[in-house]
Formats: sequence, C-alpha cells, structure tokens
Amino acid sequence: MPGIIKGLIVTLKHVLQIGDRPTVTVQYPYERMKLAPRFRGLHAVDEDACIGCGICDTNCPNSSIKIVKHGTRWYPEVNIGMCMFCGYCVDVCPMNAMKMTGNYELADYTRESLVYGPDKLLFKREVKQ
Amino acid sequence: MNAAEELKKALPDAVTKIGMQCNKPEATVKKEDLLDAAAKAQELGFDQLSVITGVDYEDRVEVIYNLFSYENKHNLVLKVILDHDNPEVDSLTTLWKGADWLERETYDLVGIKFTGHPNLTRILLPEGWNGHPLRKDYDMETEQFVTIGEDGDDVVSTDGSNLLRRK
Amino acid sequence: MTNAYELIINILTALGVYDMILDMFKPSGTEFVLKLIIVVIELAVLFAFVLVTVMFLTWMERKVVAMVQSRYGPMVTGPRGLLQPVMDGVKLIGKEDIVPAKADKFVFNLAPYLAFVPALLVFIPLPFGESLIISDLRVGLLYIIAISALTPISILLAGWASNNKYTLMGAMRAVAQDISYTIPLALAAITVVMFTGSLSTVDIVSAQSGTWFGIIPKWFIFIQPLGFLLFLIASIAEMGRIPFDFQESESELVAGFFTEYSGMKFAMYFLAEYAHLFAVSGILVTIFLGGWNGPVLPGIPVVITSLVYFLLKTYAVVFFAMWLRDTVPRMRIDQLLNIGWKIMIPLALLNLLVTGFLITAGVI
Amino acid sequence: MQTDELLINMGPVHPSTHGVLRFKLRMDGEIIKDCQLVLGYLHRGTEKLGEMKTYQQVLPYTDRLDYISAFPNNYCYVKAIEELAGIEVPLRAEYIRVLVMELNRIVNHIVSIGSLLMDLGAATMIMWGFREREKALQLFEMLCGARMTFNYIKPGGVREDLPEGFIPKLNEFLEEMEMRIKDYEQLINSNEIFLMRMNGIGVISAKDAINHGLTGPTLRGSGVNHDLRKLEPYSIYHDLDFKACSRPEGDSYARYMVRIDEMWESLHILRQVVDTMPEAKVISTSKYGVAPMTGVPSTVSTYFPRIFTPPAGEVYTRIEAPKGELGFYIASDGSTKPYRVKIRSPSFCNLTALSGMVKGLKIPDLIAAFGTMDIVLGDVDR
Repeated sequence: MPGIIKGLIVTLKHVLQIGDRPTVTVQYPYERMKLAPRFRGLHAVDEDACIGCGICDTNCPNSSIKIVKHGTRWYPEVNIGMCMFCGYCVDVCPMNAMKMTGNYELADYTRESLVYGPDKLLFKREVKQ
Repeated sequence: MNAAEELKKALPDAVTKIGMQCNKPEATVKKEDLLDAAAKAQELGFDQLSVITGVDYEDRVEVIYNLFSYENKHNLVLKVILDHDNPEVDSLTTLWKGADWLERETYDLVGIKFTGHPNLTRILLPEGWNGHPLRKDYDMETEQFVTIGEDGDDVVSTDGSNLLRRK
Repeated sequence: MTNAYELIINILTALGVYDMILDMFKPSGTEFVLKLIIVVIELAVLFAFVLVTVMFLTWMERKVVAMVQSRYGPMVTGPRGLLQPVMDGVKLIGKEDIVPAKADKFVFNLAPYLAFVPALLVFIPLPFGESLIISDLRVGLLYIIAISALTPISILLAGWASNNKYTLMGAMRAVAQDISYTIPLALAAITVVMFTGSLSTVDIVSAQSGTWFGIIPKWFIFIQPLGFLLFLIASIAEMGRIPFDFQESESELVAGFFTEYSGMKFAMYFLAEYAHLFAVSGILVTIFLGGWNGPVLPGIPVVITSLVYFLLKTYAVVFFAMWLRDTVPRMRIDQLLNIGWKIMIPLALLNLLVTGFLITAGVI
Repeated sequence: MQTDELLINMGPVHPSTHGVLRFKLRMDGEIIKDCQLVLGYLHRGTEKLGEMKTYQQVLPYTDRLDYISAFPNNYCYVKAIEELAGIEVPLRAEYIRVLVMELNRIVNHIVSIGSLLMDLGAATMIMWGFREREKALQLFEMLCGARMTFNYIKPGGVREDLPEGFIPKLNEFLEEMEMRIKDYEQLINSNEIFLMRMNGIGVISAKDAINHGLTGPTLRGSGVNHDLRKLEPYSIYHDLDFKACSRPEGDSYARYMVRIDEMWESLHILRQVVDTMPEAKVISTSKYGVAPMTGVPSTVSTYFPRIFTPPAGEVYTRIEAPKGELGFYIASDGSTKPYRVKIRSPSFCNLTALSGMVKGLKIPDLIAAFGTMDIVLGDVDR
C-alpha cells in the first residue's frame, strides 16, 4: 500500500505539473520540431558542382542511386524507397555537390513516385559575393 | 603459457595446431576429439561459450568456438575443420546449454550437422527451406516464398504466382 | 416527492398543465397511458444521460492518461478534443461487423446486448439527487448487486461464442474474478445496511445527512473506513479496470473476451464498461460518501444542488479509478483471487462482526 | 476429472512479444507446461549481406540489428575492423564513442523498463520513458543527423565532431535525467503490485545463467558481477570510474533493478566523459587514412578510404552492449568485402534461457520474465 501511494503521488505531480513536469507533446502536423542542421533527409544535388561521376552510385549500399541524363548533363537519381539515409553519398562526393536536406515527409502512394529524379533533387547554390 | 598451449599439453593428440585468432589463443582440434577438448576446456575454467561460427571455405568448412573464462578472464578459440561436402561434428549441448540455439543457427545458415543435438531443426528460416544461405554455393537466383499452410505451419515454395505481391 | 416520476408530475402541476393533460386521458379511462409516457420519458432521459456520460468518460479517461503522461491527449476534434468520442462512435459504426467463421453466431451477436442492458439497469435505483431517482426500490442495494452480477454471464457467452482461446481464457478469468469479488462487495455493503436498517438507496443516503459537531459530515466512510476500503477495492475489481482488468489484460490475452468483436458490438462493450464505471462509482458515493448530501445553498433548489454534489463526488471517484489505472501495473489472476478469498472476505466478515457487536452494544 | 492440454500460439502478432516472436505454449489451464520459441519472422540476412557489401557498406546495416541501441552495434563492427587492420583511433574519437554508447545505454534501459511496465499493464512508464528518450534522440540527431540508425562511428574515428552546443545540451539532459530516474523509482520500485509480479518470477541461478550463455543485465541479475567493460576494458573504459551493477536474486525484479542501477552508472560515466574530453581530431590518419581533399570545403571529416582492404585474417570482438555481450566475428580474405561476418547478438543468446525459466509459471509470468530479458527482434533474427 505505501508503495502504491508513493506512485499515486508522483503521478499526481504530473497531472498538476508540479516541479518541471510540463506537457511535452508536439502537435504534429500543426507544429513541428526544429530539426538539427545535420539532419539526414531527402537528398539535394548542387546543379553546378555535380559532375555526374557516379561515385555516389558505386558507394551506395543499397544501389538506390542511378546516374541519369538530365538536359545536357548527367545527374544522380535517388530511389527513396530503397535509400536508408546512411549519408555515404554525401560523404564520398568528391565535389561536395550532394547534401541532405531536412525534408522527411516522403511517404507516397506508388513506388514509382518514390524515385526522385534530378528535376526534383537539383538546386542552385547561391554564390557568395 | 596461454590457454591454447595448456590445452595442447593436456590433450596432445586432439590439438593439431595452435595459433592466434587476432589476439586470442586458438587451438585447432580434430573433429573426433572436439567433445573431449571442449570438456577439458570447461574443466580449465572456460565456462562461457560466447559464440559458434561456421565458415564455409572453398575446400573446407570451419567451425569456430569462442570460449571465455569468467574466472580467469581468458579467451580461448577452438577451431574444427570439417569436410566441405558433409560437415558433421559433435554437439556441445551437453556441456553448454547455450550451444543449443547457436548450433541450430549454424546448422540453419551454414548447414553443419551437429550429431547428438536434441533438436537440430532450422531456427531462423522456416522448415523446408532449400539450401543454407551462408554457404558460398547457395543459389541466390531462385526466389523462395513462405506461406502459412492449413495447420499453421510454414510452407516453402518456389512458386510465387499466387501471392498478393505487387511488382 | 420520492422519485423522478413524482417530480415530473409536481413540475407539471406547478406549471398548471397537469390537470389539462390528465383530462385528455381521463374520459377514455386511459390514465395508464399517460403514466407510461412519463416513464418512457424518464427512461429516455436516463439513457441519454448515460450515453453522454459514457462519451464524456472516454474523453476524460484519455485526458487524464494524457495528463499523467505529460501529453495533451485528443486536441483536434472539437474544443480540446471534446468531440473525439463522437468521432470514435462514427468510426465504429462505419466499421465492418466481423463474425468469426467458427463462432456460435447467435450467442456471439447476443452477448454484447447482454453486457449493455445490465449496465443500464443498474442506474434505476441510483439516486442522482434529491428525488432524482427512477425508482426507489426497497431492495435497491440487493438489486444493484444482483444486476451487476449479470455481467459475467455476458462475458462468458462472448468468450465462449468467439471460439478463440484468448477470449475463453479472458472469460474464465472474468468469471472467477467476479465471483470472488462480489462477495466482499456485498459484505462491505451489508455493514452499512446494518446502520440504516433498509436496503433502499434513498434511505441510505438520507441516513448520511447532517454532520457531527457541525463539521464532519455523517458519511459512512468515517464510521466504516475498513468497509469503504474493501468496497473500493472490490468495486474496482468489479469495474474490471487496472490493476484488476483480467477480462481484458491486453498484454497477455490480446484483448481478452472481446478480442473477436469489431464495429458496433465492440462499441457496446465499450459503452457497457464505461457505464459500469460510472454506475459503480455512483453506488460507492451513495453508500459511503453521503450520496447527494452536501451543504444546502440558499436560493437554489435542492434538486439542482444535490445533483451537482452527486456528480462531483462520482467524478472524483471516477478520477481516482483513472488515476490508479495510470499508476499501477496489473496483478496476476491467482494473486487477485488469493487476496479476494484469503484477505478480503475474512476482513469483511470481521468487519461485519465488529460492527454488529458495536451496534448491539450501542457504541455507535 | 479429465483435462486436456491447451495449445496456444502467442504471436507472431501479439501485444507483448516486442515484435514478431512466436511462443508455442502447451498449457494446463493457465500453467505453462512447455514453451517453444519460433523465431525468424524478421530475418533479413544481415550476415549474408555482410558478405556481399564492402566493409564500409556493411556499417549502416549494423544499425538495423538492435535498433533501440544502434551505437554499440556500430562500434562493435568498427572495432572488429580496427583490430583486424590495426587502425589507431584518436583519443577524442574514443571519448565521443563512449559518450554516445553510454547515452544509448540509458535510452535502451528506458525503453526496456518502459516496455516491461507496459506489458504488466502500466502504460505510464513507457510514455515517461519516451519523453526522455526523445531528448536523447534529439542529441543523436544533432550529432549525426539520424535519430535511430546513426551510421556515425566509422573505422578510425567518428563521422563528425561534436556540433556546437552539444555539450551544454547534454549537461542539461543529464541533470534532467537524474530527476526523471528518481520519478521512475518512486513510481515503480516499491509498488506492491509490481513486486508481487516480479519477485521470484523467472529465477535462474548464476551457474545456469553462465551455462546458458546469458550476458548483460540478465546475467548480472543472477548475481554474476561480470561486465565486459570491466573484464576486457575496451576504448577508454579502463580510465573511467564505474562499477558493474549486479543483484544476487536472479529473478525478474533483480534484472529490472540492475537496469535502473546501470542508468545511474551511465550518468556517472557520462559526467566523467564530458569533464575529461580532450580537444583533438576525431578521425585517424594512420596507414589507412587518406589525406583530406584540398580545395573542396568539406563538412564531413571522412578520411576512411572508399576502397578498403584489410589483411587476411580472422577476428572476434565483443563489447558490452546494453542488452548484453555483442560480438562480431569477421573473416577477411584480403579483398574489399568481408569473407564472413558473424554476429553474436545478445538478444538471441539471452532468449535461449527463457523456455526453461518459465516452465510451471503462468502466462502473465511469462510476459514478466520475457519483459526483463530485454530483447529486440531485429537483434534476435538479424
């Protein structure tokens, strides 16, 4: 009985939020948590820096990266359905063209739409003056 | 004198070779004498059987037993070299109860038969699976499908046409 | 004014319409139709009240759990998620009603109703307030205990008809538990009856009116603390809530006896469970916590204040049950039975003996 | 009276089998006559994958073994490679490794205790646990960008240095954690119902425990005061002051208490690590390291070569993961891919003893005993 009463006291402290026991839930999707800058989400490829060498392709553990032609140049295409966000493609990129963004809402209805081609991945780095 | 040498001294006939596995003393044991060697090792204080590993080489199959002594804080590695086509070795379940599942797993994945094991069935893969995946000659091309049969047991087949699977 | 029927007639008389309505029926000699209509209205109000209460209770349960666990709980549907139970209901109605292929279909379909009806019937002799009672049965307490004891029949039927080992085990546990806990429950209640000399719930409540020394209310909890404790534990077991929720014990038996139920039939069990929770809390309040008694406030009709007091007390008990649920783990069934038969029943009997002795000796 | 045995299939989908484990129970009423475990529903062939990928590519797969505590998995695999190839690791990297592993130990024990209580019917603890776990996961996210599958510890060091603001946030977490563990203890430790459920349930003697190959808190709950961090100190554990926690009873309550005690010890270790962490680089530039590329601004300090060929040989390395002894056996033939990777997972080996422990008990006891084994099915089935 004393043990149960001790437990009841500590749960009551939470109900009344006595002593640094605040509500911590984040009401996703109405509010979101702040992501760390290093967060590994969807890839992004620097349009100017990428040389289409394919090192990311060969180093990908799940072979989820393919180099495809986009316009006049070759760029990686990532199959998110197979990607495990290990970050190797970012690590190995000789030109530092690949990076990972904070986009984590990648659920989709078909497998085909999980293949992110260069049109969705490319971005232009702002040139510092 | 390390543990492998001690074992060699106690059982000069059984231990054919002593060496090192990285930094752990290793004794290669004749496969007929494995049970004796393991019992001797247990006598020497090696009370924990850490892991049983089966490795399939082109010409042979090796079974590696990593032992540890909580008392003396020593490591000992026992190695048995088996025939590639018909790997068979004595089970250590009588000495270590923990060997039960480890041996079943080794049987399941590498295909080594442990004679004297009370229940040598597959553990990770369903009963009826073709081949032992960690053998180098395992057929990676044939797809195998597992369904639940009438009586609730797993049924393995290579015919995946009636599965609800979207390509 | 002793019950809600008379209350309605009194209100109608005060409004000056009762005679008019009565005249409509009198010539044809069908006054009983009027009586019937009033009773039906009463029951409809009760039913609506129970439904709303159950909905509120499910919301409250989730909110209390959330507060204990540093969460918000339902927040999206309605203000602070207040309409969540409505959405749950809509969802459950929309669900497919699955009957297992090898189930006993008639019994399987019957069982949920058998669970829900007793949960409603218990409310009949429950005094919600001064004269707010459907019927003041002279055997009120006995009636309540007897009707509560019907629930395990439904559970057993459900567990057996589902043709599932988990449901069967859940049902068996529920029955074993219920039998061993109805006895201390009744024994604890009898001590109170010994004071009042009546099984009527109204008499029990009115016996608790007034105060000692002008401060301490004359509730039976102060005369019968042990009886109260036994009744509290037994009634939590009776409600089937953690730490005694063996009929469900979701981590062991998946969902216990209603594992196979879905859709509206599942909702029936849900409804019955929460109706039962409220009913048992109300009974506890009636017997030990002074029922609807409370300080009389001038200017406000006693009917209203008494209802407020009753609801306040009942929700306090309900909150305690929810609070306890969030604090303690589940017991094991054999431990529970051990406690029931080896500790609680002897204690209840001892309590009965001592109380009887003291009453005879004239001490209290 | 004639009675029949009842055959119950608990799982693979069941609320308290922590995943997809299946018990085949032969019951006499509520009493367990025989308990057989059926595994393999989550078998993903990690060992086979290990033979098919390069050394570096295997690393992310190790995260997926014991996904509750992935850092020790990372570390053990990396340690095996380092031992095989003789790579030296800078001191700061070792400090960071120990830091994240101890943090992960706390996370693991929180989840373990939480799910144990959840199985017993008290849902509050797991929610409180996840509240604190979230804080730790945010620290991990800050550190390596992922919350559960880190891929952070690399051969020769760690992927990136500590980010700015990490240490203050960690200190905050440590302080908060102290108060939270006290709350847990107040809620659970002396709760009579909890004691009734745990005391004397699933008892295993010290001798049996060793013979069954139990390790970790499950072994130490049986009174064997053995901890690989003490027995074979790896990384920087020989410099740290901590003690191996053990309890003599050998029952479920002892195993639970060992976990609580270990959380306190981990907090103690973390404080020391934070206080004594040296300033230095975090990746080795020894014989397998390559120089950083010049001209390109690199945010990631990965000097580990893409084509890595360790010398031929065999190595078996084991560490004290939160769940017990985790071992990696790697056989190398000198090529870019491991010849054989064998994982000695603590969950798998600890489960061996379960069916013997629960004979003659009831289903609720099975769940209590099983909850204190603290397994993760990803680790069991690999």
